[in-house]
Amino acid sequence: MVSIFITAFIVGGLICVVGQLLFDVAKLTPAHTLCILVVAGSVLDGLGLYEPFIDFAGAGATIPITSFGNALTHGAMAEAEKHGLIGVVTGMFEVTSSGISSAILFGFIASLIFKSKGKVK
Amino acid sequence: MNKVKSEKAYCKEMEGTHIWKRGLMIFAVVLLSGCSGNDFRIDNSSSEDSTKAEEVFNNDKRLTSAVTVFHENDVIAGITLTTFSRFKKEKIEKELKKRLEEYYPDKDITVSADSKIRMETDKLIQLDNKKNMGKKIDKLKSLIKEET
Amino acid sequence: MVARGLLTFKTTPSIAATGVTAGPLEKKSPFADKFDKVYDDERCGTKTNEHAHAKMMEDACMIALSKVDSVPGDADFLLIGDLVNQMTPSNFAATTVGIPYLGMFSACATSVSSLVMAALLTESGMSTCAIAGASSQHNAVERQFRYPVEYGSQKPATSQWTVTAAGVATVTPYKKGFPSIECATIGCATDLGMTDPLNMGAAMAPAAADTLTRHLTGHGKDVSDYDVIMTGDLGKTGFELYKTLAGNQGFDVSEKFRDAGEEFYGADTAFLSGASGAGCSAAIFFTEVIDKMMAGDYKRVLLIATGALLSPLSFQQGDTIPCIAHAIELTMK
Amino acid sequence: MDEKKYAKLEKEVSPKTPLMRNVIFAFLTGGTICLIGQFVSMFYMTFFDFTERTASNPTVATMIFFAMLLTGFGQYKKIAQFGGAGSAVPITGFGNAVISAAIEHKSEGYVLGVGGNMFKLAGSVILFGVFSAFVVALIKTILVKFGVVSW
Repeated sequence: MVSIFITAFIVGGLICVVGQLLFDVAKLTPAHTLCILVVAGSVLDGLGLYEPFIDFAGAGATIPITSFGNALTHGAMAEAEKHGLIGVVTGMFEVTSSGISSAILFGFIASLIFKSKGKVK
Repeated sequence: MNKVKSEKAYCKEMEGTHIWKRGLMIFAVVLLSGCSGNDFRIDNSSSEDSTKAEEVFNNDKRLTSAVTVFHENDVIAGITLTTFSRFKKEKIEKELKKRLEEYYPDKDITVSADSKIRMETDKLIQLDNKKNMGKKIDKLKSLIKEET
Repeated sequence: MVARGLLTFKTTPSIAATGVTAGPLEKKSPFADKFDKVYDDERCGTKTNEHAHAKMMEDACMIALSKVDSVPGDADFLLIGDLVNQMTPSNFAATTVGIPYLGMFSACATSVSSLVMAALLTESGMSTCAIAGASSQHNAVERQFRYPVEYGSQKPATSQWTVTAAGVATVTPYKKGFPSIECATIGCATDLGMTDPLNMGAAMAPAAADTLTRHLTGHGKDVSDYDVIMTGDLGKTGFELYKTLAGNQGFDVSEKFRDAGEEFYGADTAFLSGASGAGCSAAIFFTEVIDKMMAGDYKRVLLIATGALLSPLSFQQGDTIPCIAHAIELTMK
Repeated sequence: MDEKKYAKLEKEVSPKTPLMRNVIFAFLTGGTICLIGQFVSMFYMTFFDFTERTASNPTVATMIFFAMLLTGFGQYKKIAQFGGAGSAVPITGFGNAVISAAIEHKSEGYVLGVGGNMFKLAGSVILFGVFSAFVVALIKTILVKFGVVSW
């Protein structure tokens, strides 16, 4: 139960290292890097590898953006399992991600209360 | 001047991360000593003999702890796994359930490696009032079903 | 005679006054006490960054006019520009001050291009008092060219910080005791295939080196004729590259070269490669350089403002960054 | 001077990317954010009826709430300059992209500004997340139909 904190730290850190290498070595923009990671999460879930990964690392696997692709794919596949090919399409619309909805909600709240500041430190 | 100043601030920032990290580690260690260790317990308020279950859990090296509750027709076990066995969490859960079902064919058996379930079974064991146990076990079972 | 962008001013128009305003962060600049007005609020008391941008420009114009005891009604031309969408901040500033207005755009080289234009109008006898200058506002420009201000992205050591500043000069026919404009060189747009918008200095350096060479050979001058040769906003990386390129042309780059972008924020490493933006060259040229000329420290200077002619669209479509550099030579007679 | 020669010179003069430093700081920053996430998730498991799997939803929402505070008070970009991908890859970075765009475009009003531009940066992540989920689920469904793999 406790080792999960250590694995969360290490696995989460390592996923970020992959992102940093895509930034610095592959010279990708942040947007490109995040898209690649999301697609990677989605593919890993298709192979059935992402869920065991969450069991192993907890938040280390659910907090990085890769889990976003995993959540969407997981939802779509769950629907597909129930309703076949049609389920893939309907599943796409049924899947909700707390990441998107909370980002929208908090983004709007932030726009109500904050102003941007051009401070360097 | 400015350069020196910013470098100092930078070092401070670095130091900050280390303290933060170390603090978390210490907290983790405290937690570790608090709630794990080789901890295999069984609470039996049914008529069934629970020694077989004890054997199954005690002899499995992939488990670090197991809390099992026998109540009326239900058997619910909250287990914790060694770090790398967590990869095969679902498989281990299924396997243990199957083995228990062999010993207790007429019982409704639930095995979960989820730490929430482990926490709750721990609470169940310490419960003095056994009246609400059935309800609580049903609730746990519904929680586990939510997972998918 | 084919001029090829080389201009000589026989009447040597003068810079009779300057006005420079800057944002709160620019208090960190070692030149901060030379600025005429420094705001405590980055939005200068207005609602939006763009209004603040316009306000800074207006105030700079009013200061530059008041120093020659004039009001906007006395001025003949307003030649200003900035980097934001269709130069709306300058347009709004022009609406408020009400001087006949020509919008100028040479990206960060606008400070010099507008000064050249003002000198030409004065030389032709059509203008007795022209206001020329440029401005930039960090938040407005960052948001236009890069990311939202609060977006967290790791900037490389080559990236520059857009300054919040506006600088204008009042150009009049020759006036004794003031720096006068002797000659100028209009740059050629240069593109050496740089594509990184976070390394603009490297993109602009060849343009600066090209204009420097053309100015010196075209006007028959040498580096030793000047007290200082100052570039606009190359930043640390771009300045190094520019010195290397100029050195390859056989110029002595050891002493007289300075760069406004590199010096703007002093040695503060938080600003990475240094400052950039149309206001950067304008603010330093119209304070540090003009002040030193008035004090007699500098007799002859060459100012080369550099600009990266990119738009958010062009670099997202994968285009290279064409750059421009204009040079102007000021003397103290 | 031609483009190739200049590109070579530019590489020599421009400061090198400190790869080791960036990787280490990304690891520490990203790890710390995930560790905080783990604590938040433990909190939800201990005090509410969430299991490990279901706790991830409220955890993600809470982390984005933290990102909102850090972004609003101008701290997130400092963490990003320090930690690089360590702050961009966790869901807080996604939150930061949405929230910073929302704050920035407030000046154009809530409908055209905030509403229209909120996903200016993060939209691509949603697009590719949804599209790849569709493709992966489709492929898997077809494979299952043909009996190549099972669910």
